[in-house]
Amino acid sequence: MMTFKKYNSYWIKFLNNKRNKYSLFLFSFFFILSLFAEILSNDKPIMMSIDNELYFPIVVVYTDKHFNGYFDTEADYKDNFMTEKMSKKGNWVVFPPNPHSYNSINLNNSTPNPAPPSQYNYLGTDDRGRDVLARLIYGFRLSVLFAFALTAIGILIGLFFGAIQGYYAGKIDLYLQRFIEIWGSMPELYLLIIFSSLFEPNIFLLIILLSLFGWMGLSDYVRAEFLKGRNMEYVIAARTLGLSNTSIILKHILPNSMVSVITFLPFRISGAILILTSLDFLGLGVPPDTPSLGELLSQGKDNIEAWWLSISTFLVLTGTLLSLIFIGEGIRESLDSRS
Amino acid sequence: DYSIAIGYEPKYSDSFRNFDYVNTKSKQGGTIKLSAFGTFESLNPFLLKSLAPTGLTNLVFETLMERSLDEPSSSYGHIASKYRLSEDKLSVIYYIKDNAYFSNGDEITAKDVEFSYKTLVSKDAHPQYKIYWSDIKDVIVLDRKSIKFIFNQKNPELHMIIGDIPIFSKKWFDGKTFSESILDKPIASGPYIISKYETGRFVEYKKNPDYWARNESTRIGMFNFEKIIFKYYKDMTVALEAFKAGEYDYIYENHSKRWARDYNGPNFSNDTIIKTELEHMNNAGIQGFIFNTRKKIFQRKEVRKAITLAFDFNWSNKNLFYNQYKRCESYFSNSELSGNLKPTLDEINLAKKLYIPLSKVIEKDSKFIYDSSENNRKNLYDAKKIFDKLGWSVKNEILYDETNTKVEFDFLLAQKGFERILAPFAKNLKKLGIKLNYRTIDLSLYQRRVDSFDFDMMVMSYPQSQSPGNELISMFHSSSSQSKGAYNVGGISDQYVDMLLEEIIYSSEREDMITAAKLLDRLLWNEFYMLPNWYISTHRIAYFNKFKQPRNLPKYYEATNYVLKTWSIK
Amino acid sequence: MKILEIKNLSLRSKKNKTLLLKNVNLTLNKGEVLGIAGESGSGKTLMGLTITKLLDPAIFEILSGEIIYDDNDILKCSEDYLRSIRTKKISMVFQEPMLSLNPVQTIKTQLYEVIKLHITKNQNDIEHLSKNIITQIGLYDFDKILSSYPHMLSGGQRQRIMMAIALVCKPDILIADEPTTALDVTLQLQILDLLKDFKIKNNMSMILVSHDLDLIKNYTDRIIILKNGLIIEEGITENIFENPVTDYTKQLISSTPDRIVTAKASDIKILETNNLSCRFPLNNSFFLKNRKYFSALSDIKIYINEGETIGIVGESGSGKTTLAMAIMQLLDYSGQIIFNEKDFSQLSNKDIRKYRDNFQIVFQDPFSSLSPRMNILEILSEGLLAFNKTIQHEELVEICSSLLSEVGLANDMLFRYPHQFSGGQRQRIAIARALSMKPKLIIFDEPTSALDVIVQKNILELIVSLQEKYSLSYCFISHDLKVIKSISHRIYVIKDSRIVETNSTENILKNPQNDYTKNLIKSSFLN
Amino acid sequence: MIPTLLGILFLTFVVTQFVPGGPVEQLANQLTSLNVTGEASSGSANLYRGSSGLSEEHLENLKEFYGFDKPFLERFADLVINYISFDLGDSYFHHQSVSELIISKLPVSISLGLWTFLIIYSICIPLGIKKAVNHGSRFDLTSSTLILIGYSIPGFVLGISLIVLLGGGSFYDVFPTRGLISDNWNELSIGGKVLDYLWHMTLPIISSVIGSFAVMTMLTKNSFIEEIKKQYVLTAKAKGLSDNEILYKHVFKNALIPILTGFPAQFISAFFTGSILIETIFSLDGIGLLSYESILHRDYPVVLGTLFLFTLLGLFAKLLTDISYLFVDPRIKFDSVDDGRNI
Ligand SMILES: Nc1ncnc2c1ncn2[C@@H]1O[C@H](COP(=O)(O)OP(=O)(O)OP(=O)(O)O)[C@@H](O)[C@H]1O
Ligand SMILES: Nc1ncnc2c1ncn2[C@@H]1O[C@H](COP(=O)(O)OP(=O)(O)OP(=O)(O)O)[C@@H](O)[C@H]1O
Ligand SMILES: [Mg+2]
Ligand SMILES: [Mg+2]
Repeated sequence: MMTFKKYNSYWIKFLNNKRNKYSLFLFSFFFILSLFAEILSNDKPIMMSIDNELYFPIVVVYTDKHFNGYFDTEADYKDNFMTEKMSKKGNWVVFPPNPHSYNSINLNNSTPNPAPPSQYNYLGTDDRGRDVLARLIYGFRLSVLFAFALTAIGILIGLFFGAIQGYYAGKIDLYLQRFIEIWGSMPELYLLIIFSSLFEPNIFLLIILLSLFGWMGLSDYVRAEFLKGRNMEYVIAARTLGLSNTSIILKHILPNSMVSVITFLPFRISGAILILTSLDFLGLGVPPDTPSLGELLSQGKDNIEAWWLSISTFLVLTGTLLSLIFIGEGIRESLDSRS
Repeated sequence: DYSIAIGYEPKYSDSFRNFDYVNTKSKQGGTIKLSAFGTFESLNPFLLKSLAPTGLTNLVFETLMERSLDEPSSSYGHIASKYRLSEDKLSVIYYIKDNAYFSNGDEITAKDVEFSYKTLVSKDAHPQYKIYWSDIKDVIVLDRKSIKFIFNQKNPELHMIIGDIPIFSKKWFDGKTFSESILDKPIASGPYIISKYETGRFVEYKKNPDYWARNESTRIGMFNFEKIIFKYYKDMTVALEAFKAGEYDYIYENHSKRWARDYNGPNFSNDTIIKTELEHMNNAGIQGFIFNTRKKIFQRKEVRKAITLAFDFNWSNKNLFYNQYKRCESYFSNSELSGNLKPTLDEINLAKKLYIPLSKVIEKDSKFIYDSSENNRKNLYDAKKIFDKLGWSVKNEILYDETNTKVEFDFLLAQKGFERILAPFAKNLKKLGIKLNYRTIDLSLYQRRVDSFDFDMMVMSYPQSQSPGNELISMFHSSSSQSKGAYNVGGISDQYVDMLLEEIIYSSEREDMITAAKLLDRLLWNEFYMLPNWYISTHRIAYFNKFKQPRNLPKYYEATNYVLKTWSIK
Repeated sequence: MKILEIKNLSLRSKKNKTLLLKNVNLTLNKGEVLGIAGESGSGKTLMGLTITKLLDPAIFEILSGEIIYDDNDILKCSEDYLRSIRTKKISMVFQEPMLSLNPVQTIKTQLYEVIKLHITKNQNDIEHLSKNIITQIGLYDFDKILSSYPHMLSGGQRQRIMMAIALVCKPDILIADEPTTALDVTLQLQILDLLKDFKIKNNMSMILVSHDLDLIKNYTDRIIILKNGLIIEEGITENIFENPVTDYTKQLISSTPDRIVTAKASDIKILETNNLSCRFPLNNSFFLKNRKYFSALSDIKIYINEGETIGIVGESGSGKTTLAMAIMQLLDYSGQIIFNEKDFSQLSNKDIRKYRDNFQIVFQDPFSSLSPRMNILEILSEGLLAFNKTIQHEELVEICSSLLSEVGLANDMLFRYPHQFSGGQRQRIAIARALSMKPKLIIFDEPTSALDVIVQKNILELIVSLQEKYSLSYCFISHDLKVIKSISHRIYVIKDSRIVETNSTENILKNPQNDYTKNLIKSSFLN
Repeated sequence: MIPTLLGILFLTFVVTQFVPGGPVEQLANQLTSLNVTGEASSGSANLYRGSSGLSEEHLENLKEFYGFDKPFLERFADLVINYISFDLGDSYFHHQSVSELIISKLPVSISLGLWTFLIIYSICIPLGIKKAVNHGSRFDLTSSTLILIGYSIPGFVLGISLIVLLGGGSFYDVFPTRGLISDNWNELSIGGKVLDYLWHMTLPIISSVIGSFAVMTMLTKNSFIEEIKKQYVLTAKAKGLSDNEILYKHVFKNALIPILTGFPAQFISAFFTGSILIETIFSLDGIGLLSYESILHRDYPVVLGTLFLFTLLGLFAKLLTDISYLFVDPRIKFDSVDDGRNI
């Protein structure tokens, strides 16, 4: 009850600020939207009628043979074979608003790829003919989820180590610090290469591996704030109340040491979005099909003149980052009892 | 003899005045600036652990013989006045011209040749030389001006290869060991000397005023620029921008997208920069996706064919390559060695002679190359029919073979640029129910997996020369199909191929060699060892409009080399 | 001649719109000392802050009013102008000296800064001036004080530093908010004499906010009495003391602490210290070897019996707080501290934690001992939860609100945060927190310094009744001998880090042995 | 410190042993040129490749060449002994010792690092403070947006756009596209040299700095916001100090700790690791690129050497930060909570 009331008041305080409200709204709007990517952007029609029969390709798999084709695999609805069928008299088809999926290649493009925005590909195509808008939508979803997971883990570990080091100090700090130095100097790339040669890379493995190193910068900040915070008189007062070290850390020092954590939060998220790419070329990244914002950026890098790649990704990234920063500021402010 | 030509009469007589592809009246002097990629850190191009500046080997170091650019495989005496191949073809003696001098004024002697050779095969030098010349057993200085090379075994090309040994002076190192001489300017016999340089930034070559070979027939009309400067860049895009900004004069492009999209701007439209393609007749060999026939799934030719059908080159060429490429239709693309569709009479005769079953000497199965209509649907249908015949079938979007194992394979990739090419291929394969996994991996990892044949499919390129020789063994011979480090990564092992290889290598007449090559091409092709890729028969170059180019193009050449050798200032 | 005039000042908090000052009118004449007394939480501090326009406009809004100084309305003045008069013309001594000093700068920096800003940039002059003022306020160890950081000073020392900073520019007006709460009586006299001096020599006017009615009576010319943000009485000091009009004032004037302690202590020792010594490193060096030390406690031997209250009195800076902290096991010390027959000096921090519910402390500086991001409910319930995880939330709320009302605070304050209280209110929260644990021993370090007499009396009564009920033991550190007298059984006198005298309360008061004690008692009961 | 360094060496060494594919493969690849580097083969004029590619014997020779024939511990012992005598070994692929290599790349790294470092700190801190004071204002909002745009502009896009725009290729010819100094550097006067140097540094520094503002500025801003509400600020105000004096003299030191903490990482990244892209784009040869490339090429001695250097400097920087904590905040102690009753 008490906690609920408390959080409720934080929430109200948070929403009181217009900027917070809009940022949160925009971000969640796009994020939730992206959760429905399959309906928004897909190369399969939502519904169609061929020769007086209704089909729902988006949920049901119809083989090519089903439409009198040759193949036992799913029909390609963007193939000339199917387009002809669909455009026959009496037949109709409803495509999603953006009729491309993240890995569908536009085979009938008249301009070589990467192709600039056109009526077929609203934001153009990437260097292998995939629709940029579709990749943005799917990529945003994946990247954000990935980044959230990675950030959350990183921050938790960072907080944990930083808090222990800063609060207990002395020998614990000394040894942990040494450990971190050694750990941090490990050639991360090599480790990743080793793992990628042992396991088939996938996103969970990536999260685990990256988390092994992702917390290190942060723990220094937390440590510093704890070193400072643990000498405050209210901490001493808490000790006289017989509070255990853990509750002192959690209840007294932590809330007053969140400056750096909250500052870094949005940046860590965006960093995590980008990190996916930097591993691609080592063969550790996710499969090349996987839509991620990072992949789009690196496409942008390889195709500098294809401005629609860089610019659209950049806009999405900036938007995400800005709203995250504002949300972060909002959280900080609403948690700050003094304002 | 004065000239070498392998299997045919040399084009130029012993007393020729100049090569046809030079302009004897070209203007001397002027400067040409070029770009180079990456960095350099030493002035010794022969070391393993060093990066030497671009152009160094060609501009500063001379060889015994000079290759002719408009013949398939000919050399003419340059430092050497003549050579004599022994009767048993197991040794060769080179005689050195009297007027050949190093840049420091010393005369070039047989000792220098010996020294150059021995240094290059020593531990200090890059191991590539040792490998390259592994058929040379020994070298003996006969007298001041003649030197004898002794071979391990008969090798029809080797005496010509020896003609390519770069010659330099012992004084270059000035008492140091070879590997210590990193930043000493080389003392060699070439037309240029290094005049200025700054590691990693630029290198400037200046014409040697006392160049000994100025009036040799192998040099008339060549090396006309007074100064040649290479500037270093680390990023291609930036280098191109710099070119457009006029920071240097000439650029060679090897990327279709850049060529099509990035070569524009004010300087192009007003003809300050000329963008052109130079025709050439270099043997393009074959590039393709090679099947690892050691793997169960690729052991059958039909399967290889079906998968080959799934690749839609025409789409790729149009949508990815701006129609700049031609499809490889042969293992010797763009050359006279390439087999025609139908076998020739000579080929049939050769087959008979070698007891190659005539059922193999048939039309090259390459219809799929020309027709990929309806988004390749026809070809895919053909592929499906092949699978049907094999009893392979699709369940839940996945193709299973007759033993009910999933059909999927991995593509080993070290170059990110190929991902875009594989994406539509994967999509097509998916229609057949085959899953193609591809992912770029780190180069070392890649090499390790290639070495242990741990891959299903990969990109492979077999470049070929105008007169292929020994190297073919390593590429296609059954003996190399299991040896690590050889080029036969697909595991080709076919007794008829082996026979034809021997035929090619040891034929003494070029005509015979060509016939054997054509037949080899036919056999290899019809086995679908590779999914053929593409090649380009021109050099894409752009340059500032201030250079003059000789009237006649050579036939077989590399663009930059050609430009430096024969072009001049307007 | 008027020097400052406040007209119709009304102030409210932006958030919950409660009126904190209501239509305040006030004039201050040149050379006059105006006393402000009143209930704790009545708005005295806020009024002081408004005068120099230091209130955070994000939290408070001024509804109406003018503050006229030098013919200008301060509330409408530019920041530039305000900057030029702050401290130079109108200077302030804040109520909470610990928080008011910059924790990471030495006293020297902070003192020199004002001098540089307002008086002179000449280094010699600066040194001279500061030496003067520092000795005038009774700090003689000049170099040590100047090179100290605020946390290295005792409460009284900090308070005097604040005073020094406020006085060094010889301002026209001094607003002193409880300036002597942490000072013993002799020092108090010294400081007040100093202020008188300033008043006479520089014709300085002064607003003196205090709960100490003796002080108000003896040192002010006029007083106003504030209650709930409203001036309820105003007039010449003598008049008011002789003829108070409102009930509240009457009550205020008449309430003098009587001796209220009645229970007899048992003779079971609950706490005993032997050879207790304590020292502080003077420079915070990274390398342990180079540290220099200052000895704050030497050879202390005290004991407390069950159900007994001991009073500790002594000079400011003599080590009282240090002693309290050592007993609380919050400092490194040497010697023995035996609590309830357990030798604490032998126990690890972890073991001691198990006994923490048995002994509690009320810190001298309540504000900084309250976590800024916890509301009062959390603060009060924390200790309870530490030893009893099973308490239900409703029960906690109940316990905490009854605690609050016992110390005279409304229980709608449960969800407020520490910075939203007045000094006296925070002090009472700290007391409530200590009481919440029902410990066997409580150490009070100046627990009543910010409380008005009425509240103070209530609190003392509360404490005593608890003692009677549960036979608690108290250690009471205070400068206020009246308070000590009213509740303690025995008294220890500390001077210069040693116990100089100890005896039962009556004996000491009647028959002091030590010179310092004699002096103290003499000046304490002037009237 | 020494055990740490040993630990780092050992760990890295072990890791490098386990990485599949080492320098031998790199060289083998170079020798056989198996991987296709361009899009399409354009054919080459001359071709002859000895008899059979790279034989197993050759491979063994290569292994010996790199010393991989010796047992693991022996190699590690050699390494440690060399390091003790300040010999960082020789690169596998460059014809220089590791220390020579590092030294030769220093000018670029120092140039880039120093400027980046200075500019970042000298802009971020005042900006962050200003934003803290005007929190929520339009200034705060726009500057946040701007620095975040800067942060999210990919470095390569910015660098290359700058080159395209100002490098002279397509639009304006204002700045050079590569290098630290002009080719005619030696002929310039002192003033000319300085100008030439600055002229060359402008674009690289802009590109490397733009993205780094955001984090530092936000950190400064947030720590200031945290401090600005404390009571000592009120005292300072009551003293009659101006806002700037309050912020820079009083609040600054209190808010400094998080800013200081970022120092070692910022330092290392500005000087060494952070500039790989910039170095590539502007054709500069710095340590960042060196260490990155050596990792990719499996040039283990260089990997170890650069890592060692980074770590050593990092350790020093960290130690300095720790010491400076004590100067910044006198209340900080490094004593353990559990010994004694202190803290
Ligand atoms: N930030 C705040 N928000 C809301 N109310 C506040 C805030 N600060 C102070 N108050 C309230 O304003 C009233 C007046 O506070 P003020 O500090 O002026 O009291 P005071 O007269 O100085 O009392 P004391 O003698 O206890 O110091 C108190 O009731 C307090 O609770
Ligand atoms: N952390 C510290 N470092 C150095 N000296 C300190 C430290 N804390 C306190 N001191 C010194 O120890 C002495 C005793 O301080 P303590 O706080 O115990 O005094 P006190 O008796 O409580 O005085 P007051 O009545 O003024 O509060 C003082 O002179 C003070 O300067
Ligand atoms: Mg007050
Ligand atoms: Mg005290």
